Amino acid sequence: MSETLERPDLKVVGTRPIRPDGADKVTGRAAYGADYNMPGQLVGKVLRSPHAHARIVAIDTRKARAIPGVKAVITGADLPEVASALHQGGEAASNMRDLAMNVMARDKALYEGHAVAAVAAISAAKADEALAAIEVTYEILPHVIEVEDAMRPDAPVLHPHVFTEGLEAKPDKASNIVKRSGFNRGDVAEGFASADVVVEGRYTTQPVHQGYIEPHATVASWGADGQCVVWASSQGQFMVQTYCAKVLGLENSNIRVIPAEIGGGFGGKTTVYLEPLALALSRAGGAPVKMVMTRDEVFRATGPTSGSVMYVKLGAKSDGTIVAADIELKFQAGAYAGSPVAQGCMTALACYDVANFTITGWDVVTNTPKVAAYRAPGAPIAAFAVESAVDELARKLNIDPIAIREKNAVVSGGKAPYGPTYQNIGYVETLAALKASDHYKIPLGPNQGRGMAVGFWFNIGGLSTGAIHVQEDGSVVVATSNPDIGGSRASMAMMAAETLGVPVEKVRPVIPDTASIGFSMLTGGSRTTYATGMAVVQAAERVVADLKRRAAALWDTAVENVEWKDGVATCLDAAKPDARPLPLARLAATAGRTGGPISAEASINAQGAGPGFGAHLCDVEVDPETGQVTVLRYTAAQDVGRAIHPSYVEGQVQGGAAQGVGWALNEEYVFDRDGRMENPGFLDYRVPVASDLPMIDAILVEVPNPRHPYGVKGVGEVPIVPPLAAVANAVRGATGVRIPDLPLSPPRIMAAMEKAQG
Amino acid sequence: MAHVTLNAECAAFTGGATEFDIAADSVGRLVTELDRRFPGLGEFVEQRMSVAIDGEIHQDAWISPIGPDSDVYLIPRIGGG
Amino acid sequence: MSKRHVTTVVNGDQAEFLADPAMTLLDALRDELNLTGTKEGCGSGDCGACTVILDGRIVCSCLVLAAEAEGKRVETIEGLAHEGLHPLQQKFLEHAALQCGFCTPGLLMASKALLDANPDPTETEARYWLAGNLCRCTGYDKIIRAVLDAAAELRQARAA
Amino acid sequence: MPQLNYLAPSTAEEAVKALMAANARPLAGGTDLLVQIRSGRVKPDVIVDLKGIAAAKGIRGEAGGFVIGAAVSGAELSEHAALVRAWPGVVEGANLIGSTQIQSRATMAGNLCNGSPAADSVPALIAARATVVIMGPDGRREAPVEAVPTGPGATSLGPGEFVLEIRLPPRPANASDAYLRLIPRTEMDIAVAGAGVNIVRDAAGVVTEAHVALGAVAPTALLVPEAGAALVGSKLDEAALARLDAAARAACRPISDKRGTVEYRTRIAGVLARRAALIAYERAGQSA
Repeated sequence: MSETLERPDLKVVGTRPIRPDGADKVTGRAAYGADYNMPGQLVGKVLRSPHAHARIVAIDTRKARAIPGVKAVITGADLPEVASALHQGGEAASNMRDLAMNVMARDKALYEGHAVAAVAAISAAKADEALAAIEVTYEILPHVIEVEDAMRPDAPVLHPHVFTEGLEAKPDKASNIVKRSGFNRGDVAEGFASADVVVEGRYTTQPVHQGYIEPHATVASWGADGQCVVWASSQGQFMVQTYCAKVLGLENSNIRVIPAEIGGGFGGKTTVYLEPLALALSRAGGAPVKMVMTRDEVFRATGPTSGSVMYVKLGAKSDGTIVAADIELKFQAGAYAGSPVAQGCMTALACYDVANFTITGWDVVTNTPKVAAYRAPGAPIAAFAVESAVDELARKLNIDPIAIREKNAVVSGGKAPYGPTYQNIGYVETLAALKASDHYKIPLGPNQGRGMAVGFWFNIGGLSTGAIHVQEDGSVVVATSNPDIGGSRASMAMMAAETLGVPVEKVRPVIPDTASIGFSMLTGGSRTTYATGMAVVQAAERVVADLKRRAAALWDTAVENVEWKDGVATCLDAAKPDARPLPLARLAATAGRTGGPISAEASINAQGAGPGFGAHLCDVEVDPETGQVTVLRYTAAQDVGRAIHPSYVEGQVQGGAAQGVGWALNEEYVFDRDGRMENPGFLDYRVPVASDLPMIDAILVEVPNPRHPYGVKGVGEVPIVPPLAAVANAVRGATGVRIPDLPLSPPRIMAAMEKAQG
Repeated sequence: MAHVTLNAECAAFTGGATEFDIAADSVGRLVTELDRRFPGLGEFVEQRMSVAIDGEIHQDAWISPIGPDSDVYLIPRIGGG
Repeated sequence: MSKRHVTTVVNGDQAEFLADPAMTLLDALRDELNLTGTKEGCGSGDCGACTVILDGRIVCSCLVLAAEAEGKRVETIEGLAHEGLHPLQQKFLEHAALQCGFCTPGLLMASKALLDANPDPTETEARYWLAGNLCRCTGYDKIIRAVLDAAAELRQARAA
Repeated sequence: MPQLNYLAPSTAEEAVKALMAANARPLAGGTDLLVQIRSGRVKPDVIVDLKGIAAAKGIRGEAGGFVIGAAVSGAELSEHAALVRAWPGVVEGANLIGSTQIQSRATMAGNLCNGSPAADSVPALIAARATVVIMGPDGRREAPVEAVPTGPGATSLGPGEFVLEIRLPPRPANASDAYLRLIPRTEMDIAVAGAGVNIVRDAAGVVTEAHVALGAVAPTALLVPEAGAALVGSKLDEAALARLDAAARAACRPISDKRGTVEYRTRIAGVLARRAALIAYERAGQSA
């Protein structure tokens, strides 16, 4: 477990208080997206394309409009034309025109489930009746789903205006290949020539969904005066505001977005699907509109992450030094451009100090739902291929898998493959922690295997606002504009309390709507505790400076003579022996006499977010007669900088590992011949259940990031990067067969074992 | 003079060159100088790139300072899940 | 089709409502009785977020017709705490056994039924009993620890 | 949910009348029916809840065997000690259907009449040589369990007919059964393949009677006489098990779908049949 290094003075950071919003969540009072209603609201529903690729020739809504009780019917024609421009609303820049067309199709339906019309009615039954009465004339087109099929010159082209970027010669023929990216270092040919051993492999993964248990839900009201209110479950209320404004051509200040509790996101709720439609329906229907997705819609119509085909070639010396790497990543983007292949390229070798490499990434549109972010987007996919290949190297050279990672490990001061030098990283420390773990010493039984893999994520900072409001009695409210998915309210209250020197129970965190606090980028990119925490600490520091100024005024002494410690101002002025200490409550009660209410808000662009590293160990047993995999033990070590609330940091590590295990063993989108998803439900889209997993031992390694007042590094995304390969390498150990294709389902393992036995 | 390395995507604007020494004490001034030398590169960097200064990644970094002999890298913007 | 009058006992109190024959118990609880603590995650009995206790047995309330609840006792998350939190609710908080909290109401009701039926479950027994309650945030580790810890506390309280 | 009416008759005759009158479906646990109504796969106008009919409730011993009401849930089966002792395979087949929540509602009769080839409770019932009592416009009739399902989602029940109870035959000494299935996860999945084995052995441990039924490897669950015959006269030595494995695989006519391939289902059917046979044989040795 973790202990607080070098900061024995910390009283709150590093402890495990009960989260301040916990009571509502365990008593059922917390209000999520579907738990909110507005007076007079209508029920909104979406008509979705049954075809994977079709031109929309005509949509006749007359019958639907005529049904009594149906108040609004809209199609793409009712939404404004949006210019093609990049916007930094989510995190990676996204194209607003594509976003608008993904919210509601215009001339073409590009995946089964693509929204083509929407209705609002006085009841769900009337809304269903309206959907059934809409007549859409489709011209069905050939579709393409598998990424290499989509790259072929004769593949059906989704977008006639897409010409591949990043090629030497500018192509003259439209293609599904949106862009080539990548970078290289040194002389790859020379590197391979000098290698004693070379491994080469083709690896594939399937689209997988974030799998949050709460379906998307919203209630939206378009006021008669054009002022809108949106209640939405999302990873960022300001993101919802901005995207609704862009899609509908409104001003941000006319859209007030109230953040509902969010029932899981993992990157999948960093964009909008329903909110712009609910607003447009509300305007047309003259009443608020509530929309809730079915689970079927969540799978068919909201972004999974990319399916991929990857080629990895590694060359190494006999002592294990990797001297050359040639990596090619082909990722599905779904209906519109923008897969995370660039991040896949940048993270593929991020744990390795390799002199010669070339990494190429292809972003390819396919007739599948537009890809959305999924926890360290792109990194788990690339790591599955690279970490499997490194495992093959280790086996060929008969070197311990941890040792070969140590041999090639990046260290602080070393250069990252994507360019800059690393600072204050804790990578080799995670390897050491894994080697020292009890798990690593447990002997394996028959049909059992142990797999190991490592992972990296950048972690980002970005724009955040934090505000501290001292109440009249000296209790404190800390307001931030980041939705709390995994317990961030607790860490905000803890950082505020630590800085103010008051008990954490005295600090109440709140998450106001977009009209009640300064802007923040959304909760994602493992940034919230880092960047929003930094803003909270700065706001708290301004309050402390203000409190010292006020105490000095009350004692009539210079502010330098005031010491603030443990929530009390004490006077150091020898000339004022009778100056009694002034606790926060006293200063709050006399705030009027010393200048007014005690409040501070800090809005920053937090720079210097430190990258995170993780090393995972997984033991499995494989039934030789059926190919079923049982996960016996799982240990995950991760550099977390400094854990503010260790329980929730462990929770991120355990949750990420569990998602990775599901991704490795059972999760995948299955499409039929017509490009329709065959398993849009939790029965046949198999996320791990409680009995599938052992306890997951999270080892928190703390190498503090000096750029944060309490040494914080992002922790949320690293833990999903190693598990795909950790499980795959364990299955390799248990069966003696390398299976380079996910998921490792029993039929696939059985077929591979049979083929190996000849 | 800060040592600046562009990534492959920027090289399309510079005719392939990726390494420069540029006297600029802030990201804003660096971007302005790059745009002066290679028209269009400035906006491209602003929209698509993050700036790593001595190992630290800055996003939307116009006012971030650059040291006299800083090591500067332009890398694709990083999103998260 | 005319609506059907349904009389039940919810969390110990008499509750009457008019239900369309096709309405599920889940929709009745949320839309007719405004008890929104029970959640819908899938509508097909595969996620457990809608778990309530019907005449002593946990069920997916999305797969029970409201009409079938006539004359039956329904226990939902809103009724779990009596003069302070139930030990399970307290242990879920102490162990940080929830992150987003959307699966928590269903998991708490399933855990209560587990401990009523088996006061001293093993880790494996708890994991198989709770296999019908999906959680995507926690990886289940802290949930199982919280359930076993609450079981121990309840056993001590009974022994005292 | 579409427009629908709900009836809760208190006698079998009333239920038959209700089922005859309109496009109606019987409801016991509802864990399949309500999912199919919500997804639009079936569109009944009337739902006839059987849980009000006394004869459809409860488990009773009769002439050495058991009579299980159609409305008895999997949870109730597992709480009936005498039934569990006599038919552990039948009970574990029913108890593998879905989660604990589903177990509180799902019934064997519902599982049978849903007509899924992968129904978990059906192979063990067939191996047990169970029969069903069917009520209908022409009164009461009894049929072997395997006569009910006729293909994916289809049964041989006529208009107005429904299953009132399931009957398990008397058990001789040294008899027991077992059910195993293959699913990718450890819970919550539909069987990729399933095998139910019922064995009677003599005092010396020689198998005198054996029945084997397979699930998810044909349009309906299959009784495989050759597989049972492969065990008779043996003490489940390797040769007998190899014959069982081969006979099971030979009977398979599976499809490839999102849950499994033809090759995989066929191979696994043999593996599960062998393993289930060993468990049933072991249990038969212990049963008084």
